Amino acid sequence: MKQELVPIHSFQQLTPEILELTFISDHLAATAQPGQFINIRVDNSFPLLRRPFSIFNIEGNKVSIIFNVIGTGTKVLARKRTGDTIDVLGPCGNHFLSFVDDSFDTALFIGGGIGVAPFPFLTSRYPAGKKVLTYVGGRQKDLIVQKGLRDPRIATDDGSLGFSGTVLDLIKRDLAASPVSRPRFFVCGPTRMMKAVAEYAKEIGASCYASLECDMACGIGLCQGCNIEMAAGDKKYRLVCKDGTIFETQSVKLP
Amino acid sequence: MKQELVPIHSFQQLTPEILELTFISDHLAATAQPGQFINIRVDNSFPLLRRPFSIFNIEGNKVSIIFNVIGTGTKVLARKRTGDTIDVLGPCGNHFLSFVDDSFDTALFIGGGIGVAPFPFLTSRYPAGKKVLTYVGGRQKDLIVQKGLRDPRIATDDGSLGFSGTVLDLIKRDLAASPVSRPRFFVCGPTRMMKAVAEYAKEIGASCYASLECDMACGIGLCQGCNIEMAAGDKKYRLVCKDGTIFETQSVKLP
Amino acid sequence: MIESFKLRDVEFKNRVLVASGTFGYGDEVPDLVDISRLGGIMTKSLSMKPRDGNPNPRITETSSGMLNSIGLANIGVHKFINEKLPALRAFDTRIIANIAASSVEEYCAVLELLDAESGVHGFEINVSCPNVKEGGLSFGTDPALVSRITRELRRRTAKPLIIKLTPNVTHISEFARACEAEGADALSVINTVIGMAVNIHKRTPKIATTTGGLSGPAVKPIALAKVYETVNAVKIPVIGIGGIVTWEDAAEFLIVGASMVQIGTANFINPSTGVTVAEGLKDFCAKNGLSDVGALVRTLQTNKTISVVDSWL
Amino acid sequence: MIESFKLRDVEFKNRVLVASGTFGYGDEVPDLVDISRLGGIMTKSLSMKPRDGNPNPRITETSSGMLNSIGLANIGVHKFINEKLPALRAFDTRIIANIAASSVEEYCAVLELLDAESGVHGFEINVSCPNVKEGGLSFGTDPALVSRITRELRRRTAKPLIIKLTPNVTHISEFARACEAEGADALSVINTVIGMAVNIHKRTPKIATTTGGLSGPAVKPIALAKVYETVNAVKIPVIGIGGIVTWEDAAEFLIVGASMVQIGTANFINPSTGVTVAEGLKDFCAKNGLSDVGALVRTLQTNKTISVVDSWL
Ligand SMILES: Cc1cc2nc3c(=O)[nH]c(=O)nc-3n(C[C@H](O)[C@H](O)[C@H](O)COP(=O)(O)OP(=O)(O)OC[C@H]3O[C@@H](n4cnc5c(N)ncnc54)[C@H](O)[C@@H]3O)c2cc1C
Ligand SMILES: Cc1cc2nc3c(=O)[nH]c(=O)nc-3n(C[C@H](O)[C@H](O)[C@H](O)COP(=O)(O)OP(=O)(O)OC[C@H]3O[C@@H](n4cnc5c(N)ncnc54)[C@H](O)[C@@H]3O)c2cc1C
Ligand SMILES: Cc1cc2nc3c(=O)[nH]c(=O)nc-3n(C[C@H](O)[C@H](O)[C@H](O)COP(=O)(O)O)c2cc1C
Ligand SMILES: Cc1cc2nc3c(=O)[nH]c(=O)nc-3n(C[C@H](O)[C@H](O)[C@H](O)COP(=O)(O)O)c2cc1C
Ligand code: FES
Ligand code: FES
Repeated sequence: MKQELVPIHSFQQLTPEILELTFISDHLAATAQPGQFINIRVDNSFPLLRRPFSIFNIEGNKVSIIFNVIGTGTKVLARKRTGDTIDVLGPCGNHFLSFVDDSFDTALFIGGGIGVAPFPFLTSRYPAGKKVLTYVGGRQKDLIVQKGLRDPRIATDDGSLGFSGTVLDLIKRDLAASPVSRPRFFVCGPTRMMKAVAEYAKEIGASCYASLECDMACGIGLCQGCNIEMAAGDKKYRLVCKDGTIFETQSVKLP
Repeated sequence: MKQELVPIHSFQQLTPEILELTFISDHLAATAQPGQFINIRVDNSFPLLRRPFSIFNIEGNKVSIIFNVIGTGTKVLARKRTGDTIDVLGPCGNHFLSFVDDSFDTALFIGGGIGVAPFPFLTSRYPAGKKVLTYVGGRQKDLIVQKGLRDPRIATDDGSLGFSGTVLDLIKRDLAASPVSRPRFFVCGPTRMMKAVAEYAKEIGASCYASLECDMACGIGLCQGCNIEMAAGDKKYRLVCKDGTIFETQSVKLP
Repeated sequence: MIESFKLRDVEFKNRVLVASGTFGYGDEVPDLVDISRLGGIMTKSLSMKPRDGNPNPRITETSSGMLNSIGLANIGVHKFINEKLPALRAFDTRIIANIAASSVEEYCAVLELLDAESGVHGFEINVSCPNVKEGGLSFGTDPALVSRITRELRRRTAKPLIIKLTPNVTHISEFARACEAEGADALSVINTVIGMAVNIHKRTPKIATTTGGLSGPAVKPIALAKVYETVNAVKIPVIGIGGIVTWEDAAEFLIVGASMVQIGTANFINPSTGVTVAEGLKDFCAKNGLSDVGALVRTLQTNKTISVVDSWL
Repeated sequence: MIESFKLRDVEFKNRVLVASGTFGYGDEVPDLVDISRLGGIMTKSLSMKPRDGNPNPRITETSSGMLNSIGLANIGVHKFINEKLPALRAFDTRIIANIAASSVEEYCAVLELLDAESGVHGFEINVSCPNVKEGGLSFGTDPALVSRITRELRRRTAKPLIIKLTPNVTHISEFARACEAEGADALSVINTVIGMAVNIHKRTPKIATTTGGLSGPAVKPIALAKVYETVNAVKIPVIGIGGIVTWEDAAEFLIVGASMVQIGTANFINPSTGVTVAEGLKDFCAKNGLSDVGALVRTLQTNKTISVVDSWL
């Protein structure tokens, strides 16, 4: 883990709502794993705290994130220019590949809205031999990112792109039509969606790993601010930033 | 006086240190007078307070200010782009022309550093018949703005441009060499320089009007935060933003 | 949409007022603000005699806030009545006279003068003033004195009497209860928080009086906590103040339990903040199916399962 | 350039420490921070038994600040001694154990356990904890209790004993004097300021415990004023805390009179803030011809002609 000032390489508008920001970091390129995040100080004094972003992809020494402008931090970030530097701390958190083993056959990557962010990087590093189905859901088509994904199946609430309905409805339909052997779900998105997917996984006896989000002050285990309640075990809480962000969904009480 | 969102027309680098920002405002073009200032909210939330800037010039409906990046507010301002809007409140304060009358013959416009800001606008609106001598001083040549001034005589502390020494030394030399009849000094710049000019004016029996600067919370008389102590009279304090910014220097206690 | 709120028989057309000391006497900004769209104006604090106020510098900016030590510069109650009030009477809003004084007697005398005037719709009492007889300690930090001031003023007016509390005390609820017991109609919470800033190059305080009053968004969390403590201590209405810039900020105060709010520092940035906040609250209520802005008041849902003892910071 | 400062016989290599609860136990960040360049580390508050801490959400950002209610989550003093201290002993800096407790007895017991350990160079006592026997009111708001805690702990240790005061009181000087009288070696000023924030869409507090502790640049002016009040009340050294992000911020505290400073919230943004602040102070002193950073301490020039009575806010 390192804190560095990195130069912005480029911006790309992936959808009318979603922007990809690419910067140069040898350190992250060499060390980061899919599912990890970086913590960005978007500006010197305002807003105060860093903002966490999933690593969207890494190609060579080019590292990218995606975001939509929803508040102060993302607004400042969107106003940066190529050549500006940003203050990046990372890589932070655990990663998806540590949950990839022989106990399952088919991975389902499920991204909801901006929660699709970690999957392109995961796709590029995923063991070649293992089967993957990729699902992306969102309220409408401007929130659907497909870049870097392999054959994504798409669902939108308003039907403006792909299947009309929730991404879970789409998954259920697909799995009913063509069952997969020993699936494991990897999900990132709004809490409600992750909860629904986790429940469904439990129903069908599949394991499910979710990348959780919460407000973070430090992102590196210093503040104890990002606790998540455990479903069982000796520890009542764990830290999303350090023990996660990825948790087996039955081990935690999703908020 | 009005609060408006105005579009930025252009930026121009006047010196390596000093930037001119031009925006469009019919309101200011129609109402502002030389020596007045505008109060700019450089961004939605940070810094908190508006920042006051002298009106540098007005051509048609194009209004401009000049500034150097010295802190948070000017840093944000310098990062704006053509087409962005800024939140401007003005025109504020009194103006130079109200102190132009028959009681003097020759005006000396004296600008120190960025304090040269009000003089181009004053130059463009100054009664054609009256004589003017323009002086500009600064630490070094990158802080000297000449745009919009008529035959400025220049002094730099380090001699990198024009006369080597303070602007007051230059004025003294010039006036000794070729005395002017019934001068009046109009000065804007660092307090120390304004004090020195005021003292000299007093010595030679000339009147002196200085545009003062101080921290302002509102710029329009609401906060009472910008008081200046009077030298005499029934009122102990007056407000720089409303009763000034221009004061006859013997009427106030310069800080 | 019902926006109004009543204190005694005085109806405020909406729940957004402008705070004392941040809007002059109300006559400074008419061309920038449509004053008839404000719930009311709290005047600059008035004392018996005019006050010059403190030396400069009086203000300095801090992170998301500002410090001030204006020193209650004001024209005095007589000049206010003679020169300002006639114009204010013409405004279609409520004028609440804010009173500052250096003795209980002065509070009473100023209030009596103003109570006789039409166009003064009520009083807000600034108790964050030095008690000259007691060596300059603030009235507002002594519950017995705040009690006494409230009692004496209550006897002298039938108009709404609002006590403005200082946050610079251990338990603001103690002061709130004292005011309620003596018949105050409402409480304004909060005045500024004591703060300080230093110019490290000159090694001097950034404001002439060394310490000053902190206001602006920086203090909003503090103000909300003080309002929360106050509304849980008394039944009389509380007027929330501190760092309000947007209607969302104002909604926080209403949800916590404030019946009205005041805009202070934000007036320096946008003098029409009060108007946009009132509009914003109205729209928010409309979107949420509420027919009265008052329906927001004290709707905070707290986690009752967390006891005080558990809630170590 | 002399950077060091001594409390009792314990020398801190410079005047910049990291604040309790913002740097873990000191073992979390070694690859990001050169700990040997810090004056010292105040550990996360330790209690006798491990504490899970409060439910989530525990933190929220505010304007130039943050609210937290971690609930003093900690591994307990035994685990600290067994699992953390061995690693900490290897660090080339001072380790000050911060203690939190829910009874005077617990404070004493935790201190006694730690006092016996090498590698614990001193104590900082967090009195902003609920007194369970007295219904959960904070120890830190009762001068008699703060006195008693100091007295009892002083009897039990010869190591530096620092009492960390809460700003949520009317007169912090009263508490400072009580600690000095009972033999405290220094005072840490300030802990967090009580604050609150509301999610207006859910109408819930933004942190689970409703109110929490405000920290960060927003509170710096408040902290400076509290340090100013404290240094004018006692002769023992004061450690300034609150909103320090840059060396300039730290210089403000030293100039006002703090002998050392602590970095809290800023560690979350840049874990190496302490190192850069210490460097910055050193350079600033060098540029100003000072050969000891301590030469900055209490060099504030105030305007003596402004009396308290004149300085109405
Ligand atoms: C581990 C982790 C990874 C993340 N990865 C990404 C990513 O790849 N791309 C991305 O765009 N964001 C990501 N986020 C969220 C991101 O960090 C920011 O919180 C978010 O973009 C808002 O920042 P802001 O300053 O613009 O908004 P703020 O000003 O902080 O918030 C503005 C408003 O938006 C709402 N809001 C804030 N955060 C969220 C949120 N996370 N979800 C929904 N509403 C919110 C709040 O209600 C708030 O009122 C991630 C968060 C975590 C914890
Ligand atoms: C009536 C009036 C007219 C003005 N006209 C102009 C103008 O035409 N062009 C222009 O550039 N500025 C002008 N100023 C000053 C301007 O408003 C800003 O205060 C200044 O540019 C700093 O803003 P900032 O946010 O960048 O710096 P801040 O972040 O506020 O300050 C950064 C640091 O700079 C120093 N500083 C702040 N303000 C000043 C100052 N005025 N002089 C010297 N040092 C300072 C402070 O010590 C501070 O530590 C005017 C001020 C007034 C009152
Ligand atoms: C410059 C200034 C002057 C003030 N003057 C007064 C005053 O005269 N009387 C008073 O009761 N409060 C006064 N206040 C306090 C405000 O009314 C308000 O309580 C405080 O600023 C907090 O609100 P805010 O954060 O919205 O500004 C003043 C505040 C400021 C910033
Ligand atoms: C997340 C967080 C946790 C904290 N935990 C403790 C603690 O355990 N014990 C303590 O004495 N102070 C604790 N504090 C208070 C800090 O040590 C410090 O006094 C306060 O945050 C003010 O400094 P700052 O503005 O630099 O953060 C905590 C502060 C924060 C923000
Ligand atoms: S965000 Fe600070 S510990 Fe996780
Ligand atoms: S700046 Fe507010 S009155 Fe002058």
